[in-house]
Amino acid sequence: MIATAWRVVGVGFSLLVVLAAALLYGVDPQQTSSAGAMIGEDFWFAYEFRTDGLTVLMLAVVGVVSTCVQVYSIGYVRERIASYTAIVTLFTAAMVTVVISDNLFLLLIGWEVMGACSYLLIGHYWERRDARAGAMKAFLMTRLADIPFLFGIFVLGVGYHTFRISDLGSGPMEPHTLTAGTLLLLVGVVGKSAQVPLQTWLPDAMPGPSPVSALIHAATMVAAGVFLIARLYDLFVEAHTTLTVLAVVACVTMLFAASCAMAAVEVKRVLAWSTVSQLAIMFAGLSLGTHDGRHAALFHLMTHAAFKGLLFLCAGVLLHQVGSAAFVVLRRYTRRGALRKRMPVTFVTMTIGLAALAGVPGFAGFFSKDSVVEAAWETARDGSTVGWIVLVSVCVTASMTAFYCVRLWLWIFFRTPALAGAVGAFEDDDPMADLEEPDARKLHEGSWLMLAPMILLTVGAAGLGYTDGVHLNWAIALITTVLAILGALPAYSLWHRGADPRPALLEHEYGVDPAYQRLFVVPVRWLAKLVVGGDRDVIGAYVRAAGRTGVLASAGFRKLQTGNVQTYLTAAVVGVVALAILAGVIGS
Amino acid sequence: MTTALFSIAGAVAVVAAVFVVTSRRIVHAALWLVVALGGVAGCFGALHAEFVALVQILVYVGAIVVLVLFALMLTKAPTNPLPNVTTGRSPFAAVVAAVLALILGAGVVLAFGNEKIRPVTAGSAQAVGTQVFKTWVLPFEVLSVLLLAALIGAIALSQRPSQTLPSQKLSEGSDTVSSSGKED
Amino acid sequence: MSQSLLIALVAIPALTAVVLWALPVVTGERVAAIVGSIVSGLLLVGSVVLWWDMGRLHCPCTFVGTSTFGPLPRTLPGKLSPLVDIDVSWIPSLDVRFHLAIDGISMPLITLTTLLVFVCCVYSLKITPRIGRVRSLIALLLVIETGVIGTFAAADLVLFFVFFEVVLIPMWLVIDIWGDDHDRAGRRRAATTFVLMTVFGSALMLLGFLLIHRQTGTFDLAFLGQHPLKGGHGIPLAAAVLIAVGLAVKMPLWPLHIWLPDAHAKAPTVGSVLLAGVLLKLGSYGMIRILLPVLPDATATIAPYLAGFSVVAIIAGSLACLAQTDVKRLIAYSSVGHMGFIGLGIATMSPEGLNGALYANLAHGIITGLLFFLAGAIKDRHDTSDLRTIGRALYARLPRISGLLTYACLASLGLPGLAGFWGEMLILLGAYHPADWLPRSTFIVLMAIAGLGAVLTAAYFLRLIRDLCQGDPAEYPATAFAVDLSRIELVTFAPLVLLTVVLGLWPFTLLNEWWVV
Amino acid sequence: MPLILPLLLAVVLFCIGVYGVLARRNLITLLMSFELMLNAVNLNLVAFDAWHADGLATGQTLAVFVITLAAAEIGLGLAIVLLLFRGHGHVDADAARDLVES
Repeated sequence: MIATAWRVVGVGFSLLVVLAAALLYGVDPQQTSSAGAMIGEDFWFAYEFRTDGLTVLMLAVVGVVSTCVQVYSIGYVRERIASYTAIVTLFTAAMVTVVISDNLFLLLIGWEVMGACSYLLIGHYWERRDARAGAMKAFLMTRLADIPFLFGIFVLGVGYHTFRISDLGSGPMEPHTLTAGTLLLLVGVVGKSAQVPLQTWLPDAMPGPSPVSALIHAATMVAAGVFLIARLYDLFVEAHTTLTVLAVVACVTMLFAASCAMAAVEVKRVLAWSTVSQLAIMFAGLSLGTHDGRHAALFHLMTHAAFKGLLFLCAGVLLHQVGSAAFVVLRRYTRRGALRKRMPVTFVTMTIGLAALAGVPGFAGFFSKDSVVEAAWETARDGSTVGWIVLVSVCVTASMTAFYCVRLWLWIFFRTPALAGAVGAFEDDDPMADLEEPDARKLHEGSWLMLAPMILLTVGAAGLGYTDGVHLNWAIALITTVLAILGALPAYSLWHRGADPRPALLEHEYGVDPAYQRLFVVPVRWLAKLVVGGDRDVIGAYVRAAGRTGVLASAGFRKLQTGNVQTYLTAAVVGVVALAILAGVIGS
Repeated sequence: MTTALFSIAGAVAVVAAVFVVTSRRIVHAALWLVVALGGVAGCFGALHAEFVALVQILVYVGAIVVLVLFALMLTKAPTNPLPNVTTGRSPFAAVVAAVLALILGAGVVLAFGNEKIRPVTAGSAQAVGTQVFKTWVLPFEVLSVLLLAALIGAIALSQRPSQTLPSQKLSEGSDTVSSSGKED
Repeated sequence: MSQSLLIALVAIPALTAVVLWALPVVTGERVAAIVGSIVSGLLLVGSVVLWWDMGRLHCPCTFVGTSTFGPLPRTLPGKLSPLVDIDVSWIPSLDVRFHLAIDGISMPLITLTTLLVFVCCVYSLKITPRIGRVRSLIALLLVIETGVIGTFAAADLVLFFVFFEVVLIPMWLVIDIWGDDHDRAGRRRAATTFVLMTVFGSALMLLGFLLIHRQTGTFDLAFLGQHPLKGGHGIPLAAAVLIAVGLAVKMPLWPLHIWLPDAHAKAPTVGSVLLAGVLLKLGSYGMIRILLPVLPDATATIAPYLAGFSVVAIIAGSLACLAQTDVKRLIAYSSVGHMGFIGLGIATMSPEGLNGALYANLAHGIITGLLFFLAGAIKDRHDTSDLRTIGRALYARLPRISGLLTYACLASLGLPGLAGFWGEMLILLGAYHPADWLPRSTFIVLMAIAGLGAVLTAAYFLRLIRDLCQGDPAEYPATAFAVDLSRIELVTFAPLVLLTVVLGLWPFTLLNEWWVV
Repeated sequence: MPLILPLLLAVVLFCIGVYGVLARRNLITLLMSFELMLNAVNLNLVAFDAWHADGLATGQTLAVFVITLAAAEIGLGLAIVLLLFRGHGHVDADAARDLVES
């Protein structure tokens, strides 16, 4: 009963968000503020809200995706439904707070409550070890990034004597403080959107339920970083060094994530790395510093939210039916395209999603990625090296994206080749494989509750490209399509030969995670034992020693009591004499 | 004339006192005490405090020293010269006494260096008598009560012959019962 | 009216304690908890009325933007601006006055005290330590309440010291008699270390007070507030150092915190809640009320060192928590970390830092009170507080309690939107922007390290949740008497949970409270 | 007659008494030296009385009181000494160690 109540509240709230987005659509930007408190004599703390075009866009994205996810979850989640739905609703509320807040601290509240909700939701299946570990890593990494984020707020806030976002940038500000502030904010954004230095938590967050991955790790939370930079864009534009840093980080992440996605052995992990890569593309767009770069990034954010959310929901259906999203398990069902035949709707929706992701012309991904490439090309043409770097890396990423999309598509719906090096890999015609051929009959389409949101998102993935007015630069469109084909062909040929050459480096994702484990986690644990030991032995020893000296001293004084009356008398007389002398000395 | 008399008596008293404190034989020490107290009585006489001198001889020499002698007899004090009559600490005690003497002497000399005692007419017991029963009557009464209490205490203490220490009472419970029985 | 209310707040708990002790044992046992709850409930209402009434006198009207006070120099809050004042000569010869006065700083803390004691009494209605003897337990709690409220209201140094000491003996008895009933020797050692170290500290503090008296000739805080002891070196510095060390023992700063984990591990639930929730605040309140206004220049000299030790406390406290296996010891060490934050806040001597310290004081009191209640609940159900023996997958066995534990852990690690965040954030802002006469670069470095400490705090709380609440339920079957949240526990925890949310979402009424200072 | 003479005499007597009390092993000689000290005090009292010579003879009265006090004191002292002797068989101050902390 409580579960249904929470479900109603969840869906209702997300619909409310969509409604708010719709209502605010044409309205001109305005700010409202609640009561507040004055701290010290120049800081005014209050909850301030602001609505403008950017807010409407984000509200729409958040609203739509969260509605789809809430409806989808009704069919998907089976245990602890009430707490699950409550936390997803809280998450949506937090994201809305981030989107509409005009005060840096209110934004920080939404920012970190999102982190906490993602922790709780990733740890939803806390029976499983990887879910527990993934949840903790996600929260700790985002929390680690949020501390510099807080310091960035301090630097900017104290610099401009206000924490109101709309007033930031108004007062005079030394460039190096601005750069320091924006760089610190950048660290927070890199942590939250899983860019290169702090990217290991997103792939490990996949054990969480798929709707959660769709909502949090595809559409909203990770995109909050893009939203923040877009919101404070005029600040970031002034800080050139920060933009160049952003560009470098984005390009490195793009290529790193795309390469890892090419070698991943699990559907959701591929999608996770793909999300990191697509986010990097958005950041690359932002890092160009031009307004149409910002516009392209936001456009890509919107389309990415749609098709990536869709892909995660489809992966959810696969997970639901097959029990695991790893190719090793899927392999047994893909013998004769069983997945394609048994689950046609999922097949169609996933194909459109992958097409949008790969940038097949006509779909949303194609248009948004092109707008980024176009923006990059314009800045590159004006001679900025950043533009060139971004342009080249986006193009390379486009082809890599096409590679892993086609690979994913073929492996799931047509035939998964023998996975070299994967656990229990067996050849195609291995007799053993057929024996325990699971009867594919038990596979069946997800319930309509799960399919309806997927279809809605498919419409989005297909049609969103046209909402931003089709002004296509034919040359760039041609180049990106050619790149996509260049990426897709090797995937097809490899699949056709049944080979799966995965370099160990890519499979272990460049060994970044074990390195972090060795570099940070082990020393901290050792330090912890040192501190506890120190407390017990070093400081504790002093305290115990104080006690023992007391006892020893008393034992020593006891020896003075010899029991002989005359000794006492002598001592008394000596005392009197000494006092007399003292009195005499002091007296004179 | 009185100064000469006084210094003779004083010298006698001091010499006797030294012997009291250092003599090897305890009984001799008691006898030297008699001489010392006699010397002091002489000094009182020199200061015309005849009544006090007489009381001194009467009570001190007569009663107290006799009591001491009785005590010596009861505690079977050896009459032969004892080898170590003073404790290990005696040199230290001597030093302490000497320093005390120096300080007191210095104090007294500084305070009353050149005071003179005017020759006094023959003192009389009458003045002491009036004082005891006029201004000092309360301390006198209290003193009498104290004397009474002290003596009762002394009797009570020495009343129970087998008053053994509590520690020993436990070990030989039976025999105390028998001994006190025998006592009555 | 407010005078009489203040006197009532200080006197009634002690009187009730005496009445309870006077009752014959048989009736006393039954009626003690009820009487305790009623009296502490009345006191809670009384303190809220007093606060509201005090609030009415100088309405903290929230004004927007421009501050009508004009450009204030970065003054030192903590100066006593008494709103309710009782001043009676007590020991004329020592010129010690029975001077009770409360203002914006002490009133919230008094309300926190009455709330926590009321919650403890209600908790003891049903749940009491196995040893029983509820009558004396409730009486001791009420005596502690008198001591604490007296300390918060004292406006005379000696009176502050007296009430400061009154609190010790009852807490010692509570730990010694009602403590962890498995380990008698450990209980005694913990209680004795607690008392001895605190008494050592307060002896130094008294020495500092005497030095102040020698210099100024008066113990009165109101007067000392107006005419502070100038001079950053010499006697004022000696006094400041002595008082700081004395208070640092009570509010455990790093090297002097040894007594806290043992005291908490061995104390009963009710004792831990009060020890952590209220007694630690005496130290920080003392620093704000005595060190800052009375010895401003001397405090400026020792502020960087105080900040240094506080940051070490944050890091050492958090690291120690990572290696703990006992739930209550872990929460005790987390208190060391949080009090480190509050120490840093005070050391910045900036309005933000001090507002942050005061706010963190209250937030820590509520959240750690809730944490200790939960730890106590878990310990009572498993008869041990050792993580390994309690086992994992508590979500499966005790869903509500572990849910609340997760909530409390998130609140305690300073999740924004809950009470813990505002205090720490304002303290870090204060550290970024310390008073003008403090070395700014050192404070920024300390702020960075404190930020790292906040991450470590998050690390050990999540480790606690992972090792206690999560886990495969198949391996850890529910123990026999693992009944989930009982009604009394729900009633006791509810106010704390609600307050954490309210203070987290709406800090402005409270922050306005200290603006007037 | 110079007042200092009796006073000095009293001081000497007193210190000899102190030596006797601190050094002598036998308890009875200890009491005897204690008597010496009391006599020194008496001498002082009488000397000052003579020096004042105000006819009130206060010093002499007090001297008499001291003498009676000495009597009472020696009575008790000897009773205790006898008790010690009965209990332990000796009257040696050094050997009586019952007060020692075990």
